[in-house]
Amino acid sequence: MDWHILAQQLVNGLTLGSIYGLIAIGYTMVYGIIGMINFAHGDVYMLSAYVTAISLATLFSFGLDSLPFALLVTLVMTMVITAAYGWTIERIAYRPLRGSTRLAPLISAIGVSLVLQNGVQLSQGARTQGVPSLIPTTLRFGEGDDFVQITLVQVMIIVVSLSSMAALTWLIQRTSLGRQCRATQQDRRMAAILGINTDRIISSVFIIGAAMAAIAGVLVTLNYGSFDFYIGFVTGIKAFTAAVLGGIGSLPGAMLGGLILGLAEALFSGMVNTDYKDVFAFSLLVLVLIFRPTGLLGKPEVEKV
Amino acid sequence: MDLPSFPRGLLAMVLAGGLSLSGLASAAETIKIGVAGPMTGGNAAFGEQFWNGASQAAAAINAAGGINGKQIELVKGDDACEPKQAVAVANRLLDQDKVAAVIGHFCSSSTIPASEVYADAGVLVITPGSTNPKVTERGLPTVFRMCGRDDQQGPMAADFIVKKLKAKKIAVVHDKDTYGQGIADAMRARLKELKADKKEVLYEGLTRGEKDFNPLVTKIKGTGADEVYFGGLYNEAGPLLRQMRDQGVKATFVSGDGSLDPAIVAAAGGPKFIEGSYMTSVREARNIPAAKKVVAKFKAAGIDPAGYTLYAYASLQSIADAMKATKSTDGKKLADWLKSHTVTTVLGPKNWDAKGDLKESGFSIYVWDANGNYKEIAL
Amino acid sequence: MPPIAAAVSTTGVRWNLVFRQAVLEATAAFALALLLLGPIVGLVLDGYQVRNELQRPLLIAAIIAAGRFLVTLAMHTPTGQTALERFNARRRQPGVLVVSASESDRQRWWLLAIVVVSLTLPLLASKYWLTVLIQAMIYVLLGLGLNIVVGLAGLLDLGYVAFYAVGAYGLALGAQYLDLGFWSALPLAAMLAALFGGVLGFPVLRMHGDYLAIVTLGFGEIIRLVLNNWLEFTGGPNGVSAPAPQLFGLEFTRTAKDGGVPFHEYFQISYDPLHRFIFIYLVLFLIVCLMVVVVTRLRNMPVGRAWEALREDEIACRALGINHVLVKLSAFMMGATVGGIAGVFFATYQGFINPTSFNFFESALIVAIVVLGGLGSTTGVIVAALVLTILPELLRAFADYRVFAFGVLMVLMMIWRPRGLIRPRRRAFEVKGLCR
Amino acid sequence: MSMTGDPIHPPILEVAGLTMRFGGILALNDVSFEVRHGSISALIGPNGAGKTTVFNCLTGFYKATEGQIALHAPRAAIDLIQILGQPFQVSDLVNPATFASRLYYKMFGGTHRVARAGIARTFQNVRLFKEMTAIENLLVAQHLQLNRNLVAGLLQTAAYRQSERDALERAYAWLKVFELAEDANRLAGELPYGHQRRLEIARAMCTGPRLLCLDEPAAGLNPRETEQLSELIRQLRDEHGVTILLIEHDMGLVMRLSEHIVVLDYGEVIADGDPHTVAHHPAVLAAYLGTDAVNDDES
Repeated sequence: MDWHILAQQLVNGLTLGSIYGLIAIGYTMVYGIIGMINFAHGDVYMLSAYVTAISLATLFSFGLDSLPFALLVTLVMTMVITAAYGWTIERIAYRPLRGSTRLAPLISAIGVSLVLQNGVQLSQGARTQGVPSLIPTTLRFGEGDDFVQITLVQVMIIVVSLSSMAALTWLIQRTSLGRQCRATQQDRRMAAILGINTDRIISSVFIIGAAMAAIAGVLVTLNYGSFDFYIGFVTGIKAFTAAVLGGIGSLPGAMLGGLILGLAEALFSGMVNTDYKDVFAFSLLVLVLIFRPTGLLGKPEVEKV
Repeated sequence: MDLPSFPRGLLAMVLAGGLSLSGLASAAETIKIGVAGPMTGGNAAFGEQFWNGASQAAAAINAAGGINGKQIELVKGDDACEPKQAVAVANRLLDQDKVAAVIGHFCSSSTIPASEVYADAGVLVITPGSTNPKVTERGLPTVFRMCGRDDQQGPMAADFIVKKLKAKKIAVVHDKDTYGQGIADAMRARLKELKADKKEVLYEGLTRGEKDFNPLVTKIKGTGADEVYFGGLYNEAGPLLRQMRDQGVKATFVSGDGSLDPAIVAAAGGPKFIEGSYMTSVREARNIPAAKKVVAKFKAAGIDPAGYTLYAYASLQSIADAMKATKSTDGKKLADWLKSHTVTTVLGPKNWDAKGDLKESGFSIYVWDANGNYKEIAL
Repeated sequence: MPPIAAAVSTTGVRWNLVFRQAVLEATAAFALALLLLGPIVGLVLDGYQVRNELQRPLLIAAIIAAGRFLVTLAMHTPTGQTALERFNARRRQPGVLVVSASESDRQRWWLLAIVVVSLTLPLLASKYWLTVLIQAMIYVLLGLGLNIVVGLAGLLDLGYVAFYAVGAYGLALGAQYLDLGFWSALPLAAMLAALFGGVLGFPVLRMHGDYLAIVTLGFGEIIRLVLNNWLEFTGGPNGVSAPAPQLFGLEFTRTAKDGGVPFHEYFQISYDPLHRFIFIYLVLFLIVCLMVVVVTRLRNMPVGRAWEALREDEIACRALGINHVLVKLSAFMMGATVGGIAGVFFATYQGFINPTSFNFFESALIVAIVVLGGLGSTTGVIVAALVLTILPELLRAFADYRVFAFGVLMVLMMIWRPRGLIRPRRRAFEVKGLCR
Repeated sequence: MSMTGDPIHPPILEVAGLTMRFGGILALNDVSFEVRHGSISALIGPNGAGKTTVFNCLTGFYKATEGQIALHAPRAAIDLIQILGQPFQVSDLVNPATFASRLYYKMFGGTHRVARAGIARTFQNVRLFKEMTAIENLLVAQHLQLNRNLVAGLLQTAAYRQSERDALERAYAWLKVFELAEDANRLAGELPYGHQRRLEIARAMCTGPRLLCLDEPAAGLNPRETEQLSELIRQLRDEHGVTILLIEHDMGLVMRLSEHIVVLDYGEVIADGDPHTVAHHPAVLAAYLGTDAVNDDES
């Protein structure tokens, strides 16, 4: 493979992987704290794509012509509204089930996922929607036919996801909220005894996860320009796979898992075959779990006897 | 075992539902026609088009006095493009709603099992959108289609790519679905006949529902292809095109009727990405003189007659004409009539062969301009 | 308990406080609903513009606020309080019920009644309801199979649809390449599915809980993708036809396809596709009955007890000398076998299959059946399978809102009965002369 | 060691040089001791001394980093390390027989093999099958002794029914021994705590063990229940011929019951002998100093 093709594939893998990583954070944090697979998370990401487009269109219809300002407002709006969805979903569909069987919230989550998908379809219509290409800048490296061309948005995706990741790590490691999160993740009962309002912490985890998915939603919408009410499903499953690959419950694991999955898909498509890239992605997951049962960065489980 | 309260209530509901529904279909002041397709789920956009087209047609026919004095009543049947639902909904349309004919099913994987049910019951079915050859190749007498077949438009694209565009390297991409892979394979078969199969440098499938095709695009770039043929729908064609241009791939994009939809402009993120792409399709419905008035009516009703809308319209017109002429709703009679007569529809005159396929496919090639419009090109 | 509980004295309710609380909660609900629904429901994307439909979210938010207001008020009336208490009390009930042997004997009459009703149903039901019933029965079968894996052995399998697909393709491809009929394909496909279960299960069953879930999900997707991509063998997205079942060589088709004699010609009656469905229904019903008996017996056999013990405490099981991997594997394979059988019936009933029928949503639906039924309860699984397959058909009256309503009901049912509709029952043991 | 030569009470369990590392932490360091056949032995030590780690190594839940554990069965000694499945060695490449045996134990070995060799255990925090009845808990424990033929079970053959009846009777017999017959058809999770403790021991006995390891059997019991328990343990040894090894914090119980005590501190054996010797061993007194545990309990 030529160097420029390889470099291009690496960029493809990194952008795709960053998106997976951002969404995987929502899965991994929720799993870490209440041990449930939040199947509706992919659809929360889908919602954020819609909110992005609606917000941009509304802002432009008011005659706003400063693009950076519009993007900033959109990013904030999307994060707020998506986070509100995350909070509400937890409150309505998951909290009443706490303390029952482990699988009850899973089924509830599938129900929520159906509600979100079909709710959006009913209100926004079924057709594929899009936003115009707002940042058309592309960067080209190389001469003649041997060049690597990437869009500015792709660069943004990588930069923004890595910095959101860093900010989140800071939040979890350094702030009081983060400490409470970690404590609740370790032992919910003990944390509650020590005076931590665990309900509030669980809510904030859903809010953080949804906000991260919102960032992904804004970036994806800007980069690919096209979305429909069904995108949450495909991306959600991949992001969840990434979370498990990296070691579910681990934040750096989510990002690492996302990047590895993204790179694996890009390189496999590039070198072997696009048809079987998902087969490869899932096989990779199975293999990693056979040899490292708790994922790449998950803490090895010492059996508590 | 004491019967829990929930199932008991459910049982009551089932019985009540069954009784009330079976009691309904007695007096036939109206002629019921089923419109089946994906009204929910990932392909709901197409179901919506079916329904819009059929309901406008029904309104027009009813306003003109209906069929032999009877009004048309449409019944919606949702299959969500799931084969298991398709069979259930087909039986429901026949049993519960007692429809006289069916317009429908979009996904070929739904149309194939459902048409068995209709044919078994001797009910006429016209699919406005299933292009898979298998739909009409099974010898079912009452199954028709209002669209072309995959093995008709694929070869046309191959001729165009080889002869007109003088392609040197062709990359073939499909969406691993019945329709998309079908036309891509038909295209390749024709390439072989033209002894141009050596020019094919890539043949791969992408996954429907995804939006990121960058790795595939890079691979296309690596092959140095100057033509990309895509078998699939606009939902994927849009992002694929955009990512090609974003990566600096200049290859000409050629695709089939599944991509020829104004919505591809939004799906790609702007007309500049689609400019210069070619797509094969049945004579573009909106440009056919006969369709002008109908299109205006759609616009007045706030509906964009995109995609399969007018095909559904034409399907209902054909059914209505056959019923008027035969004064019957018997599927066999209707089918015989359709196979021996020409129907004037919004899409122009149509007639069918013995299998139920359209006799003249009427495919032409369209090119997109910089403003996001397309026009037919002379060959 | 909401803070208002403090305002409820033992003698009565201080309504002015309750009222204020209700107004506050309703306002909050209104604001939240507006925030959530405002953009998504109120501003409809139309090309690159939005269309203003803000009256819709306003209306919905007003309804939600009013509902919230009334619920808060109702919760403070005596009736509301008792209802709330009863609701909470039921949620605290233990998960399992132990019934004596005499009581389970009494249930036999109910069973007999149900069997008789089920056998007469096809004569009464229309073709449409019969197809719905057949589908429901297929899901009962799938539910029973997955219940062994999830409900009894406690292994969360999110890729169960893989075995369903193996069974269905076993029949279709068996007929295409090996000229197998329905009856010869049935056991072979079941064995093939079991084999798949064994091969897939062995390396991964050492994994813990939710890792197993994602790996099985991966397997489900892998199988579907391979079926879709392996065009030469499986027909890819174009699918394959599956043969109709035969009754001693008689075919249930209008004209003979596989060299047999059509059923209606043999009996000199006019052709009616209903015959085929009745036949499939009856065979399927017998298989379901057989499966219920098998599952009931399995539960009281050493292997069944080991499954449940494994679900309860894997470590204790190992300390008792039970090879947890092999026991899990047996549950996995048993579940796979049942899934394969269900797949064969699905294929023969549909007459045509392609990979779209075996996506992740199917797996999720089957898991929902098992969980909603009450993990481990056979009766529960049957009820839940009927509910979850018949409900969407009943909801067809809601047209476009059908799947939306289905999702809402799924959430509500879980909140209403988080441990499932039916509590699992265990039989009590009696030994003469040793006890009592 | 001093007791190796005792011809009347040969050792049933020999632990030699047992070392266990968790990452960088040395949990057990060169632990060696023996348990004599038919004895009641105790493993004591301050919190965190590594008692439960020793138990987990003995019963196969942990794979020891180094050391040997041998269980003396009537005919041969069973290497408990081998049957857990060991990593492959380079030397296996030239010796197909050891390679095959390692592969076999890697695929089919594991904790359950230890239990099958004749070691049964209970757990510090009771591990019952909570949503199964008491009697079912005991039936599960007899899994290996039953007719497990699927076909026989599905057809309910006479042999199968007989095997089930026998199992049920054995289970009832054990319930009576532990005075739990009234609870037979109650869910294990709903039993009072003391009953749960006894049920767990009964379940362990149902496997027909040679060596019974009890991990803090008296934890959470009141004095009367503790007294009953010590009677029961003695009865198990005397009437059912099982060797008992227990971990216990209740020094009174340990001193009354056991004939042989091994004291652990910081993962090392600091004393080993009969109760009297151990109680006056200077290292033991030092380890317990400040807690007054030894003196309090002895008074």
